Amino acid sequence: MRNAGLLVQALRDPASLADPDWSGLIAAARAEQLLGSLAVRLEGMKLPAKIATILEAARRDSAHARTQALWEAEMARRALVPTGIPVILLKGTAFHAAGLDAHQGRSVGDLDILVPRERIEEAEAALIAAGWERIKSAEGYDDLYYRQWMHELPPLIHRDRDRMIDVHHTILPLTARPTPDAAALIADSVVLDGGLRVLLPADMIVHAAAHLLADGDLAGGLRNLWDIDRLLREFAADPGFWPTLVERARRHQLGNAVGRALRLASRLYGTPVDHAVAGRARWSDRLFAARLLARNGWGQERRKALRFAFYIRSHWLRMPPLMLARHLWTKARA
Amino acid sequence: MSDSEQDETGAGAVMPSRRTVLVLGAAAASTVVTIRPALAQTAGSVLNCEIPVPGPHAAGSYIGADGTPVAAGTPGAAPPLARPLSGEQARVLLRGSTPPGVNPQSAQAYANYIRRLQAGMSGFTCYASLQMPR
Amino acid sequence: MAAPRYIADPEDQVRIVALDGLSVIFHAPSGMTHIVAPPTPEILTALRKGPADAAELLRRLSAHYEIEGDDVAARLNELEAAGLVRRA
Amino acid sequence: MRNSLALQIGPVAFRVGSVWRAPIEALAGLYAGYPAPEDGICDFTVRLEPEKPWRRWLRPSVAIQGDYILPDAAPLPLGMGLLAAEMGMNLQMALGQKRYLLLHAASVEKDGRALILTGESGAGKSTFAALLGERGWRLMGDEFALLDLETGMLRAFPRAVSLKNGAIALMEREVIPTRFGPRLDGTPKGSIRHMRPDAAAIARMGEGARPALLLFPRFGAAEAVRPVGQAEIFMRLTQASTNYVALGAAGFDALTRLVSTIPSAAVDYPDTDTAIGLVDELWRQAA
Repeated sequence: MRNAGLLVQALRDPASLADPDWSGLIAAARAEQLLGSLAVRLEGMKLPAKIATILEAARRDSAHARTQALWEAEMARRALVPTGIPVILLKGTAFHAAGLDAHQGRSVGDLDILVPRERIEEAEAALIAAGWERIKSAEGYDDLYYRQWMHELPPLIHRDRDRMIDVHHTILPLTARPTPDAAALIADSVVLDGGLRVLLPADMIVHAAAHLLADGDLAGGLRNLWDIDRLLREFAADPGFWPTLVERARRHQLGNAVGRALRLASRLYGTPVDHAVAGRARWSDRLFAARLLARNGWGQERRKALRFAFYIRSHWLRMPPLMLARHLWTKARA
Repeated sequence: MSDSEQDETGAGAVMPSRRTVLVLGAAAASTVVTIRPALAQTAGSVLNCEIPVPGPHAAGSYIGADGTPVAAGTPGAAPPLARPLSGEQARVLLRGSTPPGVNPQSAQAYANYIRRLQAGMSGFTCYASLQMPR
Repeated sequence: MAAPRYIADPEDQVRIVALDGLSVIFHAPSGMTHIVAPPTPEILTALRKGPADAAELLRRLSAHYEIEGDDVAARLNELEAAGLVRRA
Repeated sequence: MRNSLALQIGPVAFRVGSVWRAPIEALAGLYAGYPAPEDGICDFTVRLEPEKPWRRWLRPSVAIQGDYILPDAAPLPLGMGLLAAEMGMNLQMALGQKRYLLLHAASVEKDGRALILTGESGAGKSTFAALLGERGWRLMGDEFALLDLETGMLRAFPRAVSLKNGAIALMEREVIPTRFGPRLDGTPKGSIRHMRPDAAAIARMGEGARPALLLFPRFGAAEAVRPVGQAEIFMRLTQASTNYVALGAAGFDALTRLVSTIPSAAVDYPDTDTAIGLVDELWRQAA
């Protein structure tokens, strides 16, 4: 297994697997944090006994991840909802809390929430009163950097539960060139039972595309793209979805990222997409796809030069060149 | 096994017996211990770990007596260690002794630094592996 | 300011097994296990009858037990931090 | 990867890959006679890779990689590649095992019933289990005990025994030389020598056993046997398990069932002969 193509095939079309390199498939799925999703996709199929037991254990693990994610959201709700601050769940926790198809088998690391920028300090204080603590030292470059340039607070960690929370006030760093309309993200969010909120479906896609393509080096991107596939398949049932997506992508200045994400989802996972929204294929799509697939059957990352190019790109996207130089200089001296 | 069955041997069974003394206790006396995920003893057999003091999140900082990173050069604070502590060195520090290669006057600060490590910080998994239930 | 009122999760969300004098609790909503001493199981049971503040809880417990000490607020804070009770 | 070996150990199959040949050769020698995984499918992958690209040739140093990794793990010199492979397999179990409740404990079997030995590292349970394995018991494992969540049975996981320091000479007197791996001096844990369990332990690795007695041995103190409360046992076993919390309700049910039914004791022993006498006595009482 020279790249993650087999993993993508297994997710896209499980019935097409014919005596694959199972050990390689499992290792690649673990490395891409997609074993839980694979277990969901292969459920009920006739499988070698060993694979069935590995996937059953993965489903148990997913159930635990879901419990933990929902519990962290609930504890944040107990801490924040009394303040009246609107609290919007992001990423994996939002999929779980809203019961979207994308939650199935989805692992969740930190709890990510979005709050209005003018109330972020208030939210931080309420979380600290409820047992979360600052993880990085409150002085020093990192903290200053976060507060000045990032779209989130320095992460907080809960002193008893050892789980992290990232409190965002928008979905991209302030230094990035697109400027999403954070006020619109919050104003049009959807309230769940209990008072927590999630983004509008179209905004969820915009955020997932921004996270995949405008804010990182695409490491672990197959999982993020799988989120997009699952979300699109579910949301597209609403006839008003595609026009809303176009409008929201434009409003958040992320039309390019959304178009690219749709083309990549369609290319790798066969996601049905509106081609008018996705736009015409570009030659560079192939590079993005190759980057996403740069993982072999031993779970190792391949294509070092390509990965490095995307790493440079991620910094370039985030920061103007002078600032990038200053950032790297400060990091190097530390 | 059903939950109702379990409850008969649990709290439910305690309820009706009047005149049982129930001590509500003082503020300081904790009555709840939560099981935390343990790398515990297991990790000892799993890894050969090290703890940078301080970790990259506070690179260059000195370590105050209470274990928190403070500005470089703070009087009375311990300088950063040039090499990460081995698991064995950390274990000795946590016992209150000074391992070879560590300035005895700084040992307490380093020990407190290790105790304050939390999940997600460099060295935490190593620290967790040194924890033993008493 | 009115005293805060607390509620506990329903019985089917909380498994309790007694182990010589102490109890171990599996709390399904959090997936967490707690080892607890009296009066914790008794408080959880009493709170299942409906929301109560500290004074009301003390009344409910007194109906069944001889009470020693009075720091029921400290116990409630502890249980709230562990997620076993929440404000109503 | 260029060099690799797949191993079946009890219910778990591992695949170890390495950029160097030596660690795989050492591993194959130590695990001679172990079966290959059924269908060739492995639960876990371990990779032995250079810490930095040039460390493949220049003062080679082995980083332990694989499905699950610990960010703080320090690399080992290539001469300790066998130890790195062993640690890598332990790490996969500690972080990745979600099918059985994993207890950091040694276990041995007689008449279909299992004796579980747990306690702090350095308490001597590994050596003690290895010794029992040469005295009429079947060694089920010296490091991890796997409790089946559904049946409550203990599964065998007979890895090579990791003997440390003084225990090496002790077992060298008991066991034929061909069952030992190379002696590794100057490891982070002192001297280490791995020992293959006897042929019966390997041949019967698929057989489970009913947990029958739980002991907390402590080497070096005057002979004593003390009762241990159930709540304390529960607490200690959760701390001796890396996956208890992750298993959720299934872990809780399995562990409370074990703790409330199994006889147990803490056992202090000044020497191994005393220990074997104590175990025989307690085992008779538990029967």
